[in-house]
Amino acid sequence: MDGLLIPLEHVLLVAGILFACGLGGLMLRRNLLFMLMSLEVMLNSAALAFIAAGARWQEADGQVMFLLVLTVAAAEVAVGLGLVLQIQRRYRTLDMDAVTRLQE
Amino acid sequence: MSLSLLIFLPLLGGVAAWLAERVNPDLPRWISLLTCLLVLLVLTSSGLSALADPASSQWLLYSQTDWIPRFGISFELALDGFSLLLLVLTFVLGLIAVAASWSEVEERHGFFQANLLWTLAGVAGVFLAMDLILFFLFWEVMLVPMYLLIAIWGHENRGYAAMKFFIFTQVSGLLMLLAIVVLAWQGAALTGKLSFSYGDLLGLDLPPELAFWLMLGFFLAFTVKLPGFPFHTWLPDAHTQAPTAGSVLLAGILLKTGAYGLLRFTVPLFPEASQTLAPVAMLLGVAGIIYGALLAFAQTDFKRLVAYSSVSHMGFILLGVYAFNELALQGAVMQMVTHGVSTAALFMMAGALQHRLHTRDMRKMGGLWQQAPRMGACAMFFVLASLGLPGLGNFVAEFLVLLGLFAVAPWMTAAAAVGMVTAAIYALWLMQSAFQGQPDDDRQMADFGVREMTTMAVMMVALLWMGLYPQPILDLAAPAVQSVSNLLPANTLVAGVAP
Amino acid sequence: MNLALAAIPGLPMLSATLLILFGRQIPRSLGAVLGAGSVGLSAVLVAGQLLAYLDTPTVVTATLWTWMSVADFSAAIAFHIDGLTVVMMSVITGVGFLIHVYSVEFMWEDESFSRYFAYMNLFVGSMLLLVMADNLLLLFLGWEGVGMCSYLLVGFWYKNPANGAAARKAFVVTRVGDALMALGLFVLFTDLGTLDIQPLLLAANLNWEVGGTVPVLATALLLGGAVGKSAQLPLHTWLPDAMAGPTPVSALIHAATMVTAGVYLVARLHGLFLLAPATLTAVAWVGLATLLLAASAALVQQDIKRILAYSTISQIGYMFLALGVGAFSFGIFHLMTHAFFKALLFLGAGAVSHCLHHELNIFRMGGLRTRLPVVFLSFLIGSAALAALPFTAGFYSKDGILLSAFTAPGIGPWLWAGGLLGALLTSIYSFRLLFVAFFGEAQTEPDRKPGLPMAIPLLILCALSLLGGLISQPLDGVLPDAGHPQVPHLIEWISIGVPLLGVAYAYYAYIVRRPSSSPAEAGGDSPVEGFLFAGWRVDALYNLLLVTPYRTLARWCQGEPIDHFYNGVVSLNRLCHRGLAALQTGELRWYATTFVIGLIAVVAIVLRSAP
Amino acid sequence: MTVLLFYLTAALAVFATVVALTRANAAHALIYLILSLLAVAVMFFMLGAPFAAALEVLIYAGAIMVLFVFVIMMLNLGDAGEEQERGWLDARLWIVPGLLTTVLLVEMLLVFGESGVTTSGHSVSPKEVGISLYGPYVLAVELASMLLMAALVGAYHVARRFIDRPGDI
Repeated sequence: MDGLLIPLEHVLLVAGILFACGLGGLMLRRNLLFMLMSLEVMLNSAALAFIAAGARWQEADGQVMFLLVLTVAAAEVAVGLGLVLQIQRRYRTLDMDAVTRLQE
Repeated sequence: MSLSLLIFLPLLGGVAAWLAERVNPDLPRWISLLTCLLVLLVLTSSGLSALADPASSQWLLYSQTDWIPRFGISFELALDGFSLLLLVLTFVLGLIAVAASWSEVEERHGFFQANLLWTLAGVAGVFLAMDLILFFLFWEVMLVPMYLLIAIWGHENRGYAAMKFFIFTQVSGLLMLLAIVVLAWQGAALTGKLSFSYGDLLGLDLPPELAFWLMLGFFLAFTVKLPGFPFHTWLPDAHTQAPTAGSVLLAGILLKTGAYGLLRFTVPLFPEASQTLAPVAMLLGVAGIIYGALLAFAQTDFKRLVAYSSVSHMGFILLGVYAFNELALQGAVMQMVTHGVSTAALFMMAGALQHRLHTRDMRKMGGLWQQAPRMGACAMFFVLASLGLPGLGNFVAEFLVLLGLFAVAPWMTAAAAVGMVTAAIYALWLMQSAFQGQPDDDRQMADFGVREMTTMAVMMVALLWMGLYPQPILDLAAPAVQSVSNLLPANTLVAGVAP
Repeated sequence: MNLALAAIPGLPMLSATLLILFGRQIPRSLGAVLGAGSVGLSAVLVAGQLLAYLDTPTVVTATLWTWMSVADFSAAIAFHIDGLTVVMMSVITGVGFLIHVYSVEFMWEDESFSRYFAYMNLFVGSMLLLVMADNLLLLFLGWEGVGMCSYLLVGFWYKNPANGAAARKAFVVTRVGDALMALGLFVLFTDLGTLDIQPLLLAANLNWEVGGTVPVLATALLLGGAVGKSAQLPLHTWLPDAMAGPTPVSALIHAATMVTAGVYLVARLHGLFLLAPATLTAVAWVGLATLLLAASAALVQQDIKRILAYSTISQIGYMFLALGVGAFSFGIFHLMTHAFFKALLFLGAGAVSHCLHHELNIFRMGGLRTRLPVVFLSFLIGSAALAALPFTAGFYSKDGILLSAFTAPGIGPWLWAGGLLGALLTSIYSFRLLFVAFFGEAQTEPDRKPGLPMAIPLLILCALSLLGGLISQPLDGVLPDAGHPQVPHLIEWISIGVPLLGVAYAYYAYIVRRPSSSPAEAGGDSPVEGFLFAGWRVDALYNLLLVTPYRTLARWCQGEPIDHFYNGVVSLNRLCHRGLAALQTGELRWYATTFVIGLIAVVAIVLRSAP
Repeated sequence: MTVLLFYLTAALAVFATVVALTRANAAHALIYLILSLLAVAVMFFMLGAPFAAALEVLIYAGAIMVLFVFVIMMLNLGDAGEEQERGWLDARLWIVPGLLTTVLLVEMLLVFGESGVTTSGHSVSPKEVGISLYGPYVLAVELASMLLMAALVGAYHVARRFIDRPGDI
């Protein structure tokens, strides 16, 4: 079936709003779990932008890029969740403000 | 050819000494001893033959090889009487430094001797390089091994001292690099040819404002190295913490590179600008003389006292260079050589004392003459030299400086003459607190042995010779000195013209 | 000829070098032979010069080598021997030899016997260089050389820190004068273009106006040097303390030779001083003030050597007085006679302390007249000469000085009266010493008598002190001849009589009314005596004005105040570094926030640049 | 009509995301997130990318979110964690992130501008995607596979001790 004729800016706007939401969540939340979710949202918004671009020029590249984003997201979540477990075990909290060992 | 040999021999010798430690820990010092001797041999033989048959009117020996032609940088070396003098001083003191470190260094002999020789190579390069970029390169080459000497084999507070030494020299050196690049750039704008060669940059018709700032860049680099008041504060720390051989090299030669730079580069490249600065420079010189003497008197650390006395003596060089007449300039050259010898000897003395007593604190000494009369006699000799006793080299230097200066700046001379008194105060105080007074009967201390007495005797003879018959040295330096003093005919009006 | 001349200072110096190098290996007797013998040989050579000069008074010059020659300046190691030099050389080697011989016994038991002779020889050599020098730079070499030897010998017994302090004081105070003298040399060279003495005098005569600024400045600076070396006001304070050295050293350096170098300098350069009348007058006044101050201080001292030290200062004051009024030859004459009788007195004092368990306080001696007859004879003759009793050596020279002072235009009578007062004080203190130490009851028993090496020099010096006045110095043509001053007979009689008056007073005060108990150790029961005992408290004044401030300043600066500035730079850097490091909190959310801020900024820039 | 549906889906996606990121309970948040992802998948489909939409549902909403669910289960945060989370969602903390994101959004709006172009309206079939993937993008595929491999090993390594001794919690 054919796709819709939607102004590109509108799709990009949606992607932008989603990205902003993810970013806001990243800054707002202290829980590592939610930070990871925020990252997922941001990656997803980027994927949306790619798809929109692919749809605009009717090229496969957009979806290829979506696939790559998907891979990155999967990899990131796998490692990130591993870290979540490890941090919870070690510090008994997921509060990232309490875990400031990065400083050293 | 022989000129680059003077630089590469110690460089290679250093590598050899480093590697030789694996074979035998005693080998490195023999290698550096031989290297120094070999260089001295090359130096004297080529120097003597060149004196008989100079390469050009200005240089005894000259060599030039392209290096980075695109930027007008070449491997340009030249030797005249002045640099020959300083090179001989360098390698004689190099020998003495090797002797001083003979039994003092306890670990990493090879790397120590390597650094020693690399420092010498850097210094030799500084005294020979006639391309400003090459000069700067050697300026840095001598800095790094000296930093390592202090930082690795120094005393209790070595890290701080080495870092201070490095930062002071490096910051001022960068100013000089900036000045060099701008100068060459300006030279290219004026002559249409980019060149860093000393000969090409001499006598450029620079805008006075720019010339002044460029001159300041050079001046600061050399005055920090000299060191002139108030840029001297790295010196007491570096001297105090350095191992004996390091102190000897630092006081004997490295400080002289500053004086050499002033005489060879700052003044000839920017004569008028230097003249503008002369009153300030002289004031710094006088301040250094008196301030150094005062602080020397205030110290309780043997090496620190000697270090401050160096600050005081270097004030005379500043005065001599900026008086712009032949007498004072000759005095400054003499001061470079004699101070090199006398202070090196005092640092050896300090090193020997520290090696034996494990302290440099003069409050814990006293009455050492009783246990070590030979040491006491040597100390007395060099202390007297340091306070400028006539008949020893330092007097000739200080007298000529002041004599030349008097015609130009009588009041400065009067102020500097105060230094004669203050020098006596600290020098005799050193003698009193270390060697005189009530001896501590429980203390066992070995007197100087044959090796130490030999080096001391060499330096004593040198000082006596320079004090009683300095004419050969004066003659050797005369062409270079005259070419500087002739730059400013208006200011060279000294006596001799009785109306 | 050159070699013979060079050997005069060269022999003692060679011997000094040998003694320094091998002094510990060779036996004492050899050291003594080397030490005294080299000076003796020098004395023989000097005698040859003296005889030659007396025979035909010609100036002998010899250039050994060019010392330094730069631009217009050149100085040579060269000698110039004329009448004045010959006189000085004779005094130095003659008296010097006697003192060396004396020292052999005096120092025999000292552990540093050879070091002592090395220093003494070095001193004699330097002193000879000083007087033989043909140019002022070589003179300056000798000048500083004797200063160094004085330092070494005053602090000879280095284990006592007080001796070291005295030695340093001697060197530093004279060094003040030396610095002034060096400046004087600079003025001379800058103005006249040479430092060779004869051409210098010639050029000065040609180019200088009498009383001009430059002559006055130059001579005033030279006077500064002379004042320092000759222990005149205001740089006299080092000499009393310099008595810390062995007594023969005091005899040689601080009585006979080195301290008179200032007198020699002024006499040698009298041509310059005559062109600067203001300086010459200042010389006279300095001499007068010094002689009165020192003589009054000598009145109350108890240490035999301190009495003699103040007496030396006072006597050199007389010489300066003579120079100041233009009676140069009388100045040099007094220099010579003073060398005889003061060396005699010092050697006598040395003999006393040598035989008396190192006792130096005259109030703990007493009755030595019968116990040490040779020493008594020495002191008798020496004191008589010092007090200028008629027909002693001191009489001729001092009488000449006083009468010359009287004839000086304008201020003459004042100078004469002051000198006379000084003469009165001189006779009182010298006979006070004699009467207290050698008459009355014995306080301390001597444990030995001086041997031949000590007695013979004493006796020779006795003879010289008695008859030295008859020597006529070959100074014609070198110094302007003052002739015998013409004064009213009354003045002459008064000048002769006053010292006798002083002796009589001393007899009354210290023999007839012999004080029952010795005065307090700190000297003086009354404030006036205390003031005089402390040498008019000049030392305290200098301590307050110079020494303490310098020490305080040094203490303040000890930690290197300049470094505070560099440390400030370092602190500033560190502060900035801390500020930057504080950004690295390690909080992920903070990083995210800064990341967003950066993103916003970048997008904003993109927006601005590409609208 | 379908266009309206698209905007409705977009609104749903934004709404679900906002709600998801402001929940205190992680499990609830996750449900909303899945909703958001499904909405995005619908948008993909409407934009003519059925393959991407399918993958979005399968991998994103399916596999990745299930991973989240497992972890939340393993952590077993409970009510105390939820209370704590609520405390962290204080209104004052919203100000700075809100402000910043708003600014960013406005900037993005300015960047996008009003170009007037629309999407093509044609779909791109999975076949084209596959040809592209194994044609010009083969290197990227290899890289992606390596990334996944690394992530696998990394995740295993990081979480291993936790997995070894789950009784630690």
